[in-house]
Amino acid sequence: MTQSFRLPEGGLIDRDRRLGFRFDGRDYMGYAGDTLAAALLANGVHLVGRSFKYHRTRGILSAGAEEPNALIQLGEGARSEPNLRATQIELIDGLEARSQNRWPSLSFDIGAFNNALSRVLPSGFYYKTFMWPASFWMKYEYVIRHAAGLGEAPRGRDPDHYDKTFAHCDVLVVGGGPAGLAAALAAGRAGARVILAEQDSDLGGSLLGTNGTTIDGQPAAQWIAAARAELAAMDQVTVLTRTLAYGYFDHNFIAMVERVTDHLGEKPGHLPRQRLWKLRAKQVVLATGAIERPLVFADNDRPGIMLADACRTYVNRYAVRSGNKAVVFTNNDGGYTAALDMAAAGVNVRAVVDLRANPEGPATERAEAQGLHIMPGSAVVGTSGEKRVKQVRVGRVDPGSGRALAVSETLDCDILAMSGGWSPALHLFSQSRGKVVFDEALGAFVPGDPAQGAHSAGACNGAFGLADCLAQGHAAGRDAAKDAGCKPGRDGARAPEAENHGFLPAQWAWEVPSDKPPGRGGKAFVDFQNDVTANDLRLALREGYHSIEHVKRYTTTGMGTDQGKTSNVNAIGIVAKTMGREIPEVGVTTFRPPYTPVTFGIFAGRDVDGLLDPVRKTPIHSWHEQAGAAFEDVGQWKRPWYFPKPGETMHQAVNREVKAARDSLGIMDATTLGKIDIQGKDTAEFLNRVYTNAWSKLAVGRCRYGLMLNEAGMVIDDGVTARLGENHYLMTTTTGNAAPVLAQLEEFLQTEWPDMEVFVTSVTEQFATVTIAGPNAKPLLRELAADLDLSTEALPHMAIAPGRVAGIDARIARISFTGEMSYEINVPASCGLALWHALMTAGAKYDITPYGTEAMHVLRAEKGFIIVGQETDGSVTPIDLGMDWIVSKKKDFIGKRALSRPDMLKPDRKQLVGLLSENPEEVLPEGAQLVERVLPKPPMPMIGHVSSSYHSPNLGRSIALAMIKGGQARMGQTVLAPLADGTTVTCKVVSPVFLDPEGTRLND
Amino acid sequence: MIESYLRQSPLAHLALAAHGPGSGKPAGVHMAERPFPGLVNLRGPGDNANFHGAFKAAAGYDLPVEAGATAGSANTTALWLGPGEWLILDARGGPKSGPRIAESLRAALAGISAAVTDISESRACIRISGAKARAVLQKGCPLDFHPRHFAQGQCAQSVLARAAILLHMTPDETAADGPAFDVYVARSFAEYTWRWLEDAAREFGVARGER
Amino acid sequence: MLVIPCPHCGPRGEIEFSYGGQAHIARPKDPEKVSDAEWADYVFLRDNTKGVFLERWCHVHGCRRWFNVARNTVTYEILAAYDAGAKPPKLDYETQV
Amino acid sequence: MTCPEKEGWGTAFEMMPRYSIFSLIRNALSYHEGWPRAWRSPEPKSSYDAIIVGGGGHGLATAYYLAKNHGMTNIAVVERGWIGGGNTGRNTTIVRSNYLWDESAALYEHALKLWEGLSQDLNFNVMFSQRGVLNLAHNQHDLRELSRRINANRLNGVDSEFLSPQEIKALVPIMDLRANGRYPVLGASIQRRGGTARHDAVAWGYARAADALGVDIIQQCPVTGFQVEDGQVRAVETAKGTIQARKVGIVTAGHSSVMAGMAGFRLPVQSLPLQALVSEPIKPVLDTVIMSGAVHAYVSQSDKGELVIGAGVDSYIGYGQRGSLPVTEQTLGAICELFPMFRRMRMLRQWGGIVDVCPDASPILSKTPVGGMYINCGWGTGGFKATPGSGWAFAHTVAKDEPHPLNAAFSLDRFRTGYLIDEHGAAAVAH
Ligand SMILES: Cc1cc2nc3c(=O)[nH]c(=O)nc-3n(C[C@H](O)[C@H](O)[C@H](O)COP(=O)(O)OP(=O)(O)OC[C@H]3O[C@@H](n4cnc5c(N)ncnc54)[C@H](O)[C@@H]3O)c2cc1C
Ligand SMILES: NC(=O)c1ccc[n+]([C@@H]2O[C@H](COP(=O)([O-])OP(=O)(O)OC[C@H]3O[C@@H](n4cnc5c(N)ncnc54)[C@H](O)[C@@H]3O)[C@@H](O)[C@H]2O)c1
Ligand SMILES: Cc1cc2nc3c(=O)[nH]c(=O)nc-3n(C[C@H](O)[C@H](O)[C@H](O)COP(=O)(O)O)c2cc1C
Ligand SMILES: [Zn+2]
Repeated sequence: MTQSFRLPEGGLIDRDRRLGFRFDGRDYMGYAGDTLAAALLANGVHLVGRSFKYHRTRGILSAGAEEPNALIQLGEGARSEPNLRATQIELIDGLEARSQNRWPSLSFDIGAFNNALSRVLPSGFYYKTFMWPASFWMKYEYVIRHAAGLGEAPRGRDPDHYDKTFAHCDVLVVGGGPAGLAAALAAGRAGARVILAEQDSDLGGSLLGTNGTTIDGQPAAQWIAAARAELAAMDQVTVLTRTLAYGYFDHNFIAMVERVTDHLGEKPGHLPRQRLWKLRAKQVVLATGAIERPLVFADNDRPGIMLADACRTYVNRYAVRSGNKAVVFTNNDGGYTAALDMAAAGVNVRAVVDLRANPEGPATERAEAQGLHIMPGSAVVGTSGEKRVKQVRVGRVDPGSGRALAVSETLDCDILAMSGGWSPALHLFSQSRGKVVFDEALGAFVPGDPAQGAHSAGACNGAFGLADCLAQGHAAGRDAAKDAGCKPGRDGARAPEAENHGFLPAQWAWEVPSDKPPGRGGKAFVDFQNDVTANDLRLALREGYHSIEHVKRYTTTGMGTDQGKTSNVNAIGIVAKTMGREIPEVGVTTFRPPYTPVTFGIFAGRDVDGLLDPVRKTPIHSWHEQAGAAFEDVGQWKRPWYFPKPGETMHQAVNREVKAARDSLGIMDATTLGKIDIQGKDTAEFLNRVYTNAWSKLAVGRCRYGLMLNEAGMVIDDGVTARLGENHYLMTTTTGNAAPVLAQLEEFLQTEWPDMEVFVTSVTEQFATVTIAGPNAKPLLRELAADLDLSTEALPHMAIAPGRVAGIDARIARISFTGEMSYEINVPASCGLALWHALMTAGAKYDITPYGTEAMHVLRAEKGFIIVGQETDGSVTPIDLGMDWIVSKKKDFIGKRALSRPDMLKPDRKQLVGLLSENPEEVLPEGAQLVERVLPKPPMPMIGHVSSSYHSPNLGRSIALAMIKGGQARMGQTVLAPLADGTTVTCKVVSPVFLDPEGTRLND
Repeated sequence: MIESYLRQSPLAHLALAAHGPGSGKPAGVHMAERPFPGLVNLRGPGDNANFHGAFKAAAGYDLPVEAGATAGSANTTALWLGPGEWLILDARGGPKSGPRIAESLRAALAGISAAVTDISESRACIRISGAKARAVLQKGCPLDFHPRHFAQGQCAQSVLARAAILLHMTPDETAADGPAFDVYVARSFAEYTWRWLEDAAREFGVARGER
Repeated sequence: MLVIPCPHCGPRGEIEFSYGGQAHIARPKDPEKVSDAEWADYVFLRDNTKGVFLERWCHVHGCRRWFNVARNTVTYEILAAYDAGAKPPKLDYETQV
Repeated sequence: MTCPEKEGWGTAFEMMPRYSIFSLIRNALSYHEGWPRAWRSPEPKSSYDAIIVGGGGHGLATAYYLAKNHGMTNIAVVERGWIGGGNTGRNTTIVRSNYLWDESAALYEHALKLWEGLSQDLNFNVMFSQRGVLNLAHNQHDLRELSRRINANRLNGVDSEFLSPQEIKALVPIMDLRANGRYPVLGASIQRRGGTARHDAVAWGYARAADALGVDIIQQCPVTGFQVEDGQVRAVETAKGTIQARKVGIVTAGHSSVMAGMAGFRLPVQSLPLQALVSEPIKPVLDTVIMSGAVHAYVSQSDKGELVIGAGVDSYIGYGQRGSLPVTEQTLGAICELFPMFRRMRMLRQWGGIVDVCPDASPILSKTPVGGMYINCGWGTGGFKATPGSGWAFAHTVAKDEPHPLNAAFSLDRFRTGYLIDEHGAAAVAH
């Protein structure tokens, strides 16, 4: 199709680069520099979408970020993306675009039936119905859900990647229009580190949409080019185009998103698609411009009804006529500029309908001089045309009643350009907690005092004349640099000069006078995307939803993907008028990030897939991998869970590992256990305070088990601590708690007991730790540590000694978490793999068997040893665990006081016991709940739960540990475990120590 | 018995052979593991002259006391980690260097309430250098790497993506084609950190091996 | 992300720190002497001030020191940072919230 | 359109006509000009039998059940801003009752039963959608905890099932169960009766129903102090003057400590920022609620089509009603990992609430040291689902001056005695 609405010359497009694209299955052409919206308009396409609720036909309203209507589904499959604004999609060759929220097609949409029903579907109708019969709601909901939503989610894993970065600067300038450019120049010349962020593909802002503007005597385009060049030459200045500052957070922290490759036809693989900038700015200059407002009148939503300034931008920037015959409808002087530029581009401007009884202002005068047909004191009271506006009806406004009188004229047209005034884009300012104030003359909210280091300049600050914008931008840039600590430069002294034209005078009417009573005739839309009409707002007020926040939520005004950029102020105005209040009394709804929607992917950045979260590996990890270990996640660590041999099930592997450790020799990588080096003369006393038991008498070379509580008396960690020297200890913690325990020790030392001479240092990663367990542990060690005296006299149970194992400097501790004779060998981490190899080689004769965490769990459960986090859950005291023996009565320790609170002494607290199921083959599920009696139906009072449960190959039956109310008094009794599958397991309460209660296996 | 070739540096298993950035263009970033540095954690009374005196007597230089400052001799460098905490670093390292430094410091500080802990084995050291080194670190680390804020010889502890790091901008390398940073990270995070940095550097072109 | 002024390292990003709740809560000297209610207060009860609040932070990914901060819990502005154990600076606690 | 002032907005008391499809059609004929106010906006009387401070869901429900179940109709709800503007209006609307501890399960299950008939009871469609809630397990520890909770739920009469990865895949085809090995999905619990509800409608529905029973709902009226004599509450001081009250129920969520401070007692509660966000609306892709405590990500799709996503709390006290960026990064990182196709979705809006968190992550519904004063707080990150049950039990507490058995365990006293209901410790997530 030809670009029949493309002007033969002009615009900022690159006519040498023709680009083909497809919309709803049809092929079109455009130029580089076009947005999709511009290219569609160039091809005469106005109907591009359907509204959210009534599925009304919708066209292109704006030329920028504020677009509520022209929402497009871009791309296919996994790269498909819904709800993109056609006004911001940069055209690339081969672009695939679809309209959305219609079925089967855009021009014939079944959903449009809603429009016929719209009388019974006012705001909030769903709160009032679908309640009968009660059981039908889920069916109604199904229909509602499928009617709602706009575009479609992409299908499949996103093939693109994203990036993020921190950044710092002295001055961030948001917006690359005249105000922002002037600010960046001034700040840059003052020597500040400047970042200029502009969401558009190019600098210039609204200047790009003008014609004949001059700055400092040069055409605007030249001035922009010079500014761009000067900024590029300053190495302290970074200009980021295609970069949206989307959120302004605390302490001048600004989040921005840069579109790196979206606009490229070929996407280089090494570049991310988009990048999140997490920027800390000392000062921020907001130069974000302003957004034109539509006018609210009957049937103001048809394709072809556009913002006046957008029509102007399409002409000047994209060399596109939006139509052939235009009517302009305005309430301010600014609307005439659009009329003039359109006329100059060959559009037949049928009339300028002006709400003002006495149109005046410089642009108005020029239009008069040009002989445009002006209809003062008039209003558009209705339109017609299904897929494109065809006619507008104009009525005269009766100054007395404020009502429009009967239609005075009906005008044919294919474009209705409207201007209802301007709203400064103060979204970021408000996000920064700055208060906004209402400016009566401008009929708009403007920034009040900033709450952070922010300066507003230009149109977003209520300055609409170009000279004012430049002056404010210049001053803001200079002041921001100064506030950021930079010395003012000499050559930055002067602001660029230009002429000043605003859009005033204007006459505010939040809803255009109509010739019909409210609610009759066509729908007067306020929020185009969500189909909210002026009448919906009145309905909400009538029903008692008086707060503007209630109005918003009841009608959904401003809640669409555009967040009400074009509609919010009109809505507030209508609410104020209806309630007879002043606009400031009504107030604004809260501005929230993002300014325009931002991709989820940027928040993940490159922290996806393998880089999602660190995978911590021990120095022996590669061996485990080669051995085919199955791994278990413990915190960020990967720990071998079990080592299946070919063809083995998990159950078989674990049984084999468990048996090996009891019968001959098992070997385990225990490197992940937390290790804390503690030095200083007060260490023993310190341990007294952090552990429940006493530490003063521990001899050098000996180890002791300890329990740690929180101040609520609950068990939080356990482990063995060794005394290495007079004032030197090595504490071990559970794998998961290594970091929190270290942090807590450090906290107590710094804040509670600063006078203690104790130093704690993490050495978890300094050592590789290998445990060998079983009757052949000692023979193996004897072989590899010939110099070491392993006799029980020299190295008894719970002792530690330095030595060399396989030629490696080591610390050898004889401690046991399995109940077997076992040694924990600590060597420098870099030697861990070598040690492992040496042990495996020398241990072959004992059929040395690597075992994983699962076998370790079985081994310790056979002995009734607890695992913190499995038997405990933050509500368990040492007494509950039957570990009174480790709780000192004499000294104070963290958590001690809590143990004497009334509820800690109750006999029905849950206590640790062993459980044997009646059927020895039956392994209770972990997490099974226990009852005394099974009732026919719930609720059934529960007395506890199974915390650990395994098949014990050594006992040849199942065993379990459980926490049961008053458990210690229930020894020998029967309890029942009703399972989810309806069966019940009968079990006997027994001691939690199933194997070798005397501990003879620990001895030679 | 244990031969030093059996020692595994934290990144040894990745078999990081030197290679260029590919596609013929110059690498924006160079990355290399620096294996076996000697690292000793020193804690002591930062406000005690005896302590400082004893250190100086042993090391031949004063402990730095400003945030992020470093000081050193030909043999070792002291990095300020916090009030009363330093890292004594022998970048050339070697398997015994950590224990050796620790031993001599312990001897020198006998009788002073201080703690000396060899942590050489517990950290990996990744050197990242080149014109884009700053940009790569900036992706994951909230510090400001502008030369005005992070100068040669300076050190800082911070985070890089989801790992805790100690950064040292090495003073010895001349910034012919960009600055050089040593990134110290817990051994078990080494592979993650390496892969993360390599991925971050991809858009600039990465060469493995030092310049 | 807040900027927390570490008294030792200078201003750093929030993600380098961990939060420690209200400052100036001392552990009872002799826990056995306090009542259950007083113990519960010590363990569980903290001010939850709307306005200027004295709180603890630890520079975990920096110098690892605990210190105190006076922060407005509504605006999140930080008015002061000072060493653990030191007395809070004189501040206008009535600042508007 | 007539001028509302002349109509005397907020003064007249009129009969509440029932909402139904018929009333909708009837009103359509008169251009919807005949709808009455959903609730009045009266000036406060000089005295009430009871004043409920806080017009969130819990406060409004309390007032409704006080009137409905206990015949107390000379009561008022006093709200600082607009009703439902606190956490009620800013939560991710997940409703479930599959809590671990007996006390919690009983209270939340009572709430769930009330949810099941709430639209009809209130004659206001709260769009309670029983689409099922999944809690994911990512490691062996999670699985063990899940199993413990499922078993406890079933014995407490709370529906709860285990889903294998295959069953999850069938229910939520767009989820990546491998999640690249870091957070593999090893199983899930599902409560099929759980789901979501339309948050605003809950506040409005209770307000309308309470108003119809004579309750005065007074908005834009911050409470600034209490008059307490001889340990007994006498009056409430507000921006609209002092109002006498025989009883006062405080239901102010994030501001509970501030209220308690005015009344002269303290609470073991911290007010933390909790954030949520929504995507742009899309056609249905997710038919259940997905929760992962391990990665702090919660997602469902609203009836309007947007993905509603909840995050974790910021660690520090904050009354700012906004969350910080690092938390958003963490949450959306997790969501993108579980749902790789969502990487291309876009965030439309993010916001925050102020959640009142107890040390044991369980609420307080209790008498206070002040006679005639009662407190309902500590719901933290998960109280929306409890709204009907909370109001129901709290109304009992206020009316009878003693807790109902359902909330007896949730006393202020538990911190002294040690009888905590530790949903934190039990690793149960609380959304
Ligand atoms: C982001 C987020 C997500 C959540 N997600 C879930 C979820 O998925 N599921 C779930 O069950 N829960 C969730 N919650 C928690 C849930 O929202 C709350 O627990 C619940 O809504 C609390 O209701 P409420 O009525 O007690 O409090 P609110 O709704 O906060 O009401 C308290 C009211 O007290 C008023 N008030 C305060 N001070 C005064 C004063 N001085 N005078 C008068 N009035 C005053 C406030 O203005 C407010 O309206 C979430 C919370 C947040 C913030
Ligand atoms: N008819 C009138 O009277 C009228 C009305 C409005 C504007 N104007 C003219 O418009 C100009 C205003 O200049 P200005 O510089 O203040 O505004 P501008 O509109 O020229 O520039 C603002 C720039 O900020 C960018 N921006 C906005 N939000 C952003 C964000 N969050 N992140 C990144 N970029 C963002 C926009 O894309 C735009 O380029 C003047 O020339 C003025 O005369 C005139
Ligand atoms: C479940 C839920 C869904 C929401 N959906 C939308 C939405 O579709 N569009 C929108 O703009 N805001 C949506 N919001 C957010 C509200 O606009 C608003 O941000 C939130 O209620 C907090 O209020 P505040 O931002 O005014 O402080 C939603 C909020 C909730 C709780
Ligand atoms: Zn610090």
